[in-house]
Amino acid sequence: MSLNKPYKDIPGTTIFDAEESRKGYWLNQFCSSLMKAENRTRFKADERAYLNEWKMTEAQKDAVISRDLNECIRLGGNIYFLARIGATDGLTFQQMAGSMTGMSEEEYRNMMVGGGRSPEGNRYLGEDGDAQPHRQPQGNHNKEEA
Amino acid sequence: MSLNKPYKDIPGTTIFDAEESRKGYWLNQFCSSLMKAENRTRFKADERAYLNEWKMTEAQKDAVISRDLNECIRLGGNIYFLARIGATDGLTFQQMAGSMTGMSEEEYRNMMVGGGRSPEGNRYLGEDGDAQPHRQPQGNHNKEEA
Amino acid sequence: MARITASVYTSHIPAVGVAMDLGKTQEPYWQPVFEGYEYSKEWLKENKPDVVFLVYNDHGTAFSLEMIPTFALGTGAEYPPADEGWGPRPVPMVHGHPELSAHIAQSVIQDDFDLTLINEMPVDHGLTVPLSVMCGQPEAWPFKVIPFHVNVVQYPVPSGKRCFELGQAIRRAVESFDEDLNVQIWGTGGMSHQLQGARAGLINREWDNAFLDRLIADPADLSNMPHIDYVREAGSEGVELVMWLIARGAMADVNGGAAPTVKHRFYHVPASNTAVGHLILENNI
Amino acid sequence: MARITASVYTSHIPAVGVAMDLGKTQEPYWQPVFEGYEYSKEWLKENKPDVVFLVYNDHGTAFSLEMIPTFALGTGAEYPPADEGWGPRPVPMVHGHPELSAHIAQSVIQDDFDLTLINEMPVDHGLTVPLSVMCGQPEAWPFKVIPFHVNVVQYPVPSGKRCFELGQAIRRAVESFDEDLNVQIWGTGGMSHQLQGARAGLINREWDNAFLDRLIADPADLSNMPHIDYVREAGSEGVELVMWLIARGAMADVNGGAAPTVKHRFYHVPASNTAVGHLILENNI
Ligand SMILES: [Fe+3]
Ligand SMILES: [Fe+3]
Repeated sequence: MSLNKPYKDIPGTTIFDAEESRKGYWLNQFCSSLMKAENRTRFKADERAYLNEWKMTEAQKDAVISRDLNECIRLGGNIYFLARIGATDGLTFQQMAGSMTGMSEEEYRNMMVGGGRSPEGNRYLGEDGDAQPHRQPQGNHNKEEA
Repeated sequence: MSLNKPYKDIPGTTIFDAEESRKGYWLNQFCSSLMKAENRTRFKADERAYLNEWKMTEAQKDAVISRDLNECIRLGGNIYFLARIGATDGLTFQQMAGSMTGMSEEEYRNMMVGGGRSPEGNRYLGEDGDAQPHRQPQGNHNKEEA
Repeated sequence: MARITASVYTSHIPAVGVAMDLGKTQEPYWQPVFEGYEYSKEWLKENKPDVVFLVYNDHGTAFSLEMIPTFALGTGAEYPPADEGWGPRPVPMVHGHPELSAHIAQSVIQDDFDLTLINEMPVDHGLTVPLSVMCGQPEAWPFKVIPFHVNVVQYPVPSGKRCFELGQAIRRAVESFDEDLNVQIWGTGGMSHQLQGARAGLINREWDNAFLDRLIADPADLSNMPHIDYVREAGSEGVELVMWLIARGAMADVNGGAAPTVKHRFYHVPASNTAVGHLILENNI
Repeated sequence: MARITASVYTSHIPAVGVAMDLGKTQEPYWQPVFEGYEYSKEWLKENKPDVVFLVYNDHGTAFSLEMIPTFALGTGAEYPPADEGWGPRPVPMVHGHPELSAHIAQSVIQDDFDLTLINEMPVDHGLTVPLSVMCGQPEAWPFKVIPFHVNVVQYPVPSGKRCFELGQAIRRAVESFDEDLNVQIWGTGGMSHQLQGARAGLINREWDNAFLDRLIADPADLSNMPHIDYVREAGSEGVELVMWLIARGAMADVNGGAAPTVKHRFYHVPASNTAVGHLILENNI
């Protein structure tokens, strides 16, 4: 395809376009099914069995089970659909978003209270902001563990 | 509403616009349900009972039961949806269309084989073509019965 | 690079599909209808496309009144034949071209057409009858199909001009797709017919033929015709003909290229309630 | 004659709805957020509309990937609050205005916007949170609501310019409706936020405030900003702000009338992941 995709040069950001959508179709459709209470119950009772009802790749199923939202996005997931998994787990949007940054819940919350992540250095890949690949994973939380 | 509706002056013709669509919403939704074989079976088993499951007016239900497609259209039905009733009865589109003209099946078929209904006199209300209100019902079939 | 090589125009009368499905094509009533497509079937074999962009209208089948899209582009991998009330037609599964669809969506939406994208839907006679008359009864359709639905059921329907401009945007989209693909665009529906009320059965042979003349020679002018003229002259369901303007808008001459060659032209009355019209235009590159 | 008397702009952050539903509005974290809407609630009581045309985006709730409309106009009589995975919000049923909706559909489609019409759908936080922050917690919403959904989930999303022109078409449509109605148009979503990936939590206070300045003073110029600028500067979900241009395009000054009065302006960081922005503009007739 020769159409312009000017959005590939932003760090830590995936634009959900038709290509991603094709890749993630069944992953996102599975997520949508969790808007029904009875499906949430069935999913929680046996995650793997419920996932096997969907035409998802094994990698997508594994990413869901390990709640690795970054990996889910790499595999075509869109955050609005993926949020249904978090909702099923009783998480807030802030907890979900934070989980993708490597920060602890408290670190992320404090960053937001402090005015949020700065755009400085985070506009283009190759700058030196805190969302750039060479500065991942973020957070003391992770560093302590590592 | 002050929007232009230039299509009110054509004889024997109802344009299915948003106003008609609102009026006929549940009638047409009922018709759509007949695209499922199990619903066709249930409808045929007890028409009135099946119709009572829908938020239709009594006049709409009566028009369906008497297979009066002109009346169905007056009550907001659209021919593409209404065709599901004919399909359920095993009728062709030609039989359904013919049933709205007052002609017998054979009369209507012969008219089509002869080149169809002429537009002459049938473009504007008030002309003298065969589709004008003062020439209804059409067909010897009906005249004999009358 | 993908190229639009030709456009095909044809009525999509359900009874024509039924006649094929029931093996009635040689009956005296039907024989003259199918004779009109003999050339077309040969032509299509010799000019086999990789993909057909098939413009049609769903007849309240995939789309009920719950949700009425003006323009809907199929972006899915496959589309099953619909059960329109008589059971599904015995025709093959329709296979899409998701990559080209996604590319067209990207391009056409950025050109300010407010498409609805559809990943899953059944396809009704509006799409399958054109395939049948052009391909006969193969085990599998010999090319990929991108379904493109236009609302002509609930008014207001898109104007002829909007359709013609959309065709131009589709051409730009197809021709910016990297892969080498032979793409045809088909416009379906029409010609004159009315399925409702006391005026049912209306046929306007003269108007239909003038429409074909103008579609060939001056589609830009034709695209200015208001809906009310279609309805008054060609019957309430004759308005389906606006869809032919989408296919015509995608031809090279509209964008400054050479005029297309008329490979085939056919007109017959009646098939069931309807006048059958059919045209094949080839781009000259 | 119906008139658009004012436009309201506000973020539609789900956590704000949750804070109200759980009675947490006086907690230190939330108090400054809700303080910003105190004036607005009073203003709305004194300037009660008959109908709010509410521009928002569904977040994969009513519309899954099966079918993705670019612009979808609610033409139904009522819309229940959606279950987004936590159970439905405890807020009243939303009642529509089918007659005005049908009129707007007729007019706007004839103006070449390719709407999808929706008769039945649940409405998610994108629509209900703005109602909550502006109306509090009434037994029933004090006016009719026409939901208007814009696709900002799957790219390509409609351009700022397309949105701005759509607002102008909506204004023409509303003002040609015979009944005497006080109509407000609300644009929702934004301001800067990113919910995904390593860049989650991005906030751009300077850019947001420049956006508010330009939206007030020169929306035509603002409407030329490409999506990539929204994403780069205001986060991947900041692109929701294109919806504010629809509301702004419907104001009188865009069509040669007097400039609106800024009745209220509010900005606060953070609410959950997001910068809260809010504006009330009143038409001067
Ligand atoms: Fe048709
Ligand atoms: Fe949102």
